[in-house]
Amino acid sequence: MKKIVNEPADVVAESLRGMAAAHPQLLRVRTDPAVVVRADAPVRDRVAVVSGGGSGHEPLHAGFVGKGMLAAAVPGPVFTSPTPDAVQAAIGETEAGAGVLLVVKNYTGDVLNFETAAELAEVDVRTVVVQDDVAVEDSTNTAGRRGVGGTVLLERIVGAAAERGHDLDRCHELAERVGSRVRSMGVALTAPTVPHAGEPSFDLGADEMEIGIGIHGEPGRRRAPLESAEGIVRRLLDPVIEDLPFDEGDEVLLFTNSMGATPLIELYLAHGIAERMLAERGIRVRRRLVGPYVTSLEMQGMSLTLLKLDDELTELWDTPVRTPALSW
Amino acid sequence: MKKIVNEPADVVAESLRGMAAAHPQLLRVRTDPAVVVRADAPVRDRVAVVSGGGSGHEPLHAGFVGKGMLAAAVPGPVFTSPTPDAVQAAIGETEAGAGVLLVVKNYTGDVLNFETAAELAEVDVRTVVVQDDVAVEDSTNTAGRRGVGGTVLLERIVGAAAERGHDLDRCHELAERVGSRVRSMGVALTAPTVPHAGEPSFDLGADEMEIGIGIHGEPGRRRAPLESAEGIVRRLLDPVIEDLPFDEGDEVLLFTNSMGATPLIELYLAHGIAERMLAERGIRVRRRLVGPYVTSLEMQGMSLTLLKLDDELTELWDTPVRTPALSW
Amino acid sequence: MGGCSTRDVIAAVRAGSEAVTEHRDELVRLDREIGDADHGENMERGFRAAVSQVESAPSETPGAVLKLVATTLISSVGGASGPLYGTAFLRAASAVGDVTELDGTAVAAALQAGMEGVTARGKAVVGDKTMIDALSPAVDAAKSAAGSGHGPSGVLAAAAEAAHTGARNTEELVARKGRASYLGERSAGHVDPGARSTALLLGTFAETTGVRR
Amino acid sequence: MGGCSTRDVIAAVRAGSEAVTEHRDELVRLDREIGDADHGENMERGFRAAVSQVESAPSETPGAVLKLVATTLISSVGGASGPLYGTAFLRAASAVGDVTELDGTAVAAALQAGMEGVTARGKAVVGDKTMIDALSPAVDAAKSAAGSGHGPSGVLAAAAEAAHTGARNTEELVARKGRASYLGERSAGHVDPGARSTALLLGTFAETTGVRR
Ligand SMILES: Nc1ncnc2c1ncn2[C@@H]1O[C@H](COP(=O)(O)OP(=O)(O)O)[C@@H](O)[C@H]1O
Ligand SMILES: Nc1ncnc2c1ncn2[C@@H]1O[C@H](COP(=O)(O)OP(=O)(O)O)[C@@H](O)[C@H]1O
Ligand SMILES: [Mg+2]
Ligand SMILES: [Mg+2]
Ligand SMILES: [Mg+2]
Ligand SMILES: [Mg+2]
Repeated sequence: MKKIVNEPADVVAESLRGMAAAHPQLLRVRTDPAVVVRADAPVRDRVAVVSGGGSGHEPLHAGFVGKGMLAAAVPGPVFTSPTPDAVQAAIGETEAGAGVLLVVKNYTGDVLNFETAAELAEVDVRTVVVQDDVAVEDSTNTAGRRGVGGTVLLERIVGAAAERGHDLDRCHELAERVGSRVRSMGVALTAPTVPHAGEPSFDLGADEMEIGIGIHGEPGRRRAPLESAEGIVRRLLDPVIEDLPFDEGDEVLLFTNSMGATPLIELYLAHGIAERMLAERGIRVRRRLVGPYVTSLEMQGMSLTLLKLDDELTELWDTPVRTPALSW
Repeated sequence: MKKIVNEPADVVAESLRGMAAAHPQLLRVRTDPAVVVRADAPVRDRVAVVSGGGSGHEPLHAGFVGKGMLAAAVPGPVFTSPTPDAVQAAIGETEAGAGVLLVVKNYTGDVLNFETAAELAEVDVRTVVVQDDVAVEDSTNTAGRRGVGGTVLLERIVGAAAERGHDLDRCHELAERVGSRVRSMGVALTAPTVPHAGEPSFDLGADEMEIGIGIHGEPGRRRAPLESAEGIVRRLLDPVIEDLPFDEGDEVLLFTNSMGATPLIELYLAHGIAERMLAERGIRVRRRLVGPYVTSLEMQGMSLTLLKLDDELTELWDTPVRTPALSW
Repeated sequence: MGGCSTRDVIAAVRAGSEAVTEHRDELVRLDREIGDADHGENMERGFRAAVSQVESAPSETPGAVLKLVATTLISSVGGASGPLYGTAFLRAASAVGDVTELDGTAVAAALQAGMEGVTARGKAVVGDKTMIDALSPAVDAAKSAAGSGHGPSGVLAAAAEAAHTGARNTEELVARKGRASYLGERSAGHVDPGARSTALLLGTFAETTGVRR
Repeated sequence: MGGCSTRDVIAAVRAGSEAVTEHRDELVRLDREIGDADHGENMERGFRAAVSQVESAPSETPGAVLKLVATTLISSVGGASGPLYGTAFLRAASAVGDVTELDGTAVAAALQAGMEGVTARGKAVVGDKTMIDALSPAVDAAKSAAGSGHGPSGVLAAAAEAAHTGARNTEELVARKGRASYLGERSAGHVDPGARSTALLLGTFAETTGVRR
């Protein structure tokens, strides 16, 4: 296992210590349970947008804590959702009279643990469950669609609304709106290695790729021969477009995401292809995000996410944000 | 070869196309020769800070084009320095009456090609050669120390000075000052694969690491058994500290850099260790940068860079910057 | 054939912890095949924490031990299995009340309550390829053993045997709940890690209780 | 034994391009071992561009061809080898002036000027494990062949043979210039890619000129 770590069991705690050291102006870190909180939390009369989930997807979520985005993030062990008391601690650190919006990616573990925390909370808590992964085709005979890349877009936009002072109802409505208009799909070229497991989560041949992967090193929906960038982008983009569907004339945000080890040179290349394919269909890309934002440790691969914009979403997207990973 | 590419020969051009599409507000891209230029270039009466080098180190340099940093970047083929006419084109696009400062990493190819461009230029051009890599121990019997992580810090600080309106003399003096106070060292856990070569640049056993690597998939100074994060950080930090040397009481910027595929969770972990080791020596970390900023395609590994700050450098570091990869 | 005391329950928890530690890699491997490779790690972390809680704060009744295990699992496991096992132990604790010794019927009732807790939280039914596929036959077997007059050790032995068969039979199933469900048809051909850990725990509980008799 | 015409020089450039394309992978492999795995790619790109320039804009003299090759290499190769080979061809072009045919002495003088150009830019000396280790013995051999009255083909054949030996002998050297120097002692045991490409080009030039005679 090729990793820069000490004891596998300490990876998350040690990493959070480094994060706290790196960003003293932006955030503080509580340990036991582990919670990453905005430096200036609680922010009076502002809805606290709180998210979390297993670690290993960095910068998601802790890298999005700060002005204009998350009030707190709750990092669980690698690929394992955090426990309810950690979520409760995050609520306690950030609630400031306007309630809490929990952003939960749709995995059984995340849903159950956040649900328990919400039940136990004594403040006004609302939950949005992100489920943007179109790779999960049959969502009635499964745990439902996973929450993947769309999570970042939702956190940014709802975080902007909270920063602006919108109330919990309005933030929740916006979150549901973003959730209903965002779709994603991902591909892996290599498997990640979970530190405590010590070996790759699945085996891929030298000329194979895994299509429709999640972000936890789960194997994907199917395996296929590795293709050119053109082929790969088309395999991700077509199902995303057709699912909502996104139509000619729609204005969208295009998010081209690296799963970790796919370098920027390849990611921009893929992004350029996606822009061209969308233009060919008359879908108008108005905003874009390109980079490693929702990752799966050192997995090579990428995902594409489309969000159908409206004026309010676009305007909120553009408002200032100041976090370790997103800043403008 | 596991990459998201079409024809290997087209990687750089296609990637730049995607980059142009991704950041229309920040930059524009010229092709043939390839040059990435600030959207608002030329900026009248401002020194144009121009850098470049082989591609494959993204976001270096094109990701640092924008307000408060580079006026232009000149991306060569993968791991191959650009030609003089490309550098000349960048000078032509950005020179605006106050001269041009070329930031060149110390590799024979970069030095020779930028040198030729500078000789042919008809405007006031000054050059700084970055050579911060302490892994090159014997710089008289080699091509001299390589330019690595320190390049980003120099580009930021000198870019800030140029943005502020400092003249070419002052910008050049600042560049030399940063160059004289910055030191770096890197390690690789895996080798990168150059698209046109199709196989890894060197072979590393499952339990080996390569210490003192550059950023081009060159093998390092020596091979050693893989160690814990503690051990790795110490092997990078000690020679960096002892080289300048950095002393008790010094104020520094600590830059913990991923070589590409080392994920943030590991990088922050390593950063935390470096902060602790510096504190133990009484060296005061005043600013930090953590992330994949000077990479080597999909290489796993990291580098540590220390810059000895003074008030002016710190203040310039903090001024606003707005580029694809660095923004505050 | 006596009842199951507080000490017995504590011993069972300790033995359960040792068992999941011993089978940690097996559970990780099962979870790597159709999940995210953490089930062994999760269970080990949870049961270690449970043992240390149970040993540091003396509980007076079997129910109190089960409740402490429940809250510790909930606050230390995470993932899907944390809330599910946690809820199972919580409901089992409620079911046994504050008696100081459990007889066979009480053990069967505790198992049944536990299973209902898992179902309430996770909404899985038999055949969805989850821990329910081990737990449900275990409850049936436990109830019939208790009905024929078996004590705790006999009830747990029957439950464990049924759970083992149930777990083994998950191999052919296509998952419809949890992370394995994303694999669709590809989830068939692998034993469900949660069903396996359920069988493992019940087997260990049966053994410990059997030895203590 | 005639002189070397403009047509001959063009043919040599074309053959050189074919040779580097054919040996592209070998040069990449050599450069992967002690450099950054691009020398074959760089040379192929440069010489293809040179051929297309030379074929599209008719040059009148050998010197004009060499100059066009020089500027094309400079503006299309990049890396260390681009400016170095570019300067070599530029100096060679100056050395031959505007004669329409090169004799053996002119060829030797061109090689010598080329080498001086590489030295002026790259500051390498013999033994530094660079293209100089092929070029320097080649120049010596060329001068002595020209001195004994050989024409272009004989001069180039002598130069090529010496360059091959020189390139082969770089294997044992520790690099002190270029990217390979970072490897220190580890650079020994590998042939320098630039020395190899120099020998390859000279060998090809000698062959083409020999055939045309
Ligand atoms: N909805 C559910 N109902 C019952 N059991 C479930 C459900 N979802 C998952 N499980 C069980 O949880 C196990 C996985 O646990 P674990 O790996 O610890 O958590 P996670 O899936 O979050 O990584 C599965 O093997 C399955 O037995
Ligand atoms: N200073 C120098 N003087 C002469 N030749 C040099 C010098 N530096 C490098 N070279 C030659 O250049 C070759 C490498 O060329 P290439 O791989 O194309 O460029 P780069 O090293 O920039 O990747 C080396 O093998 C060596 O022969
Ligand atoms: Mg998990
Ligand atoms: Mg090169
Ligand atoms: Mg799991
Ligand atoms: Mg090279």
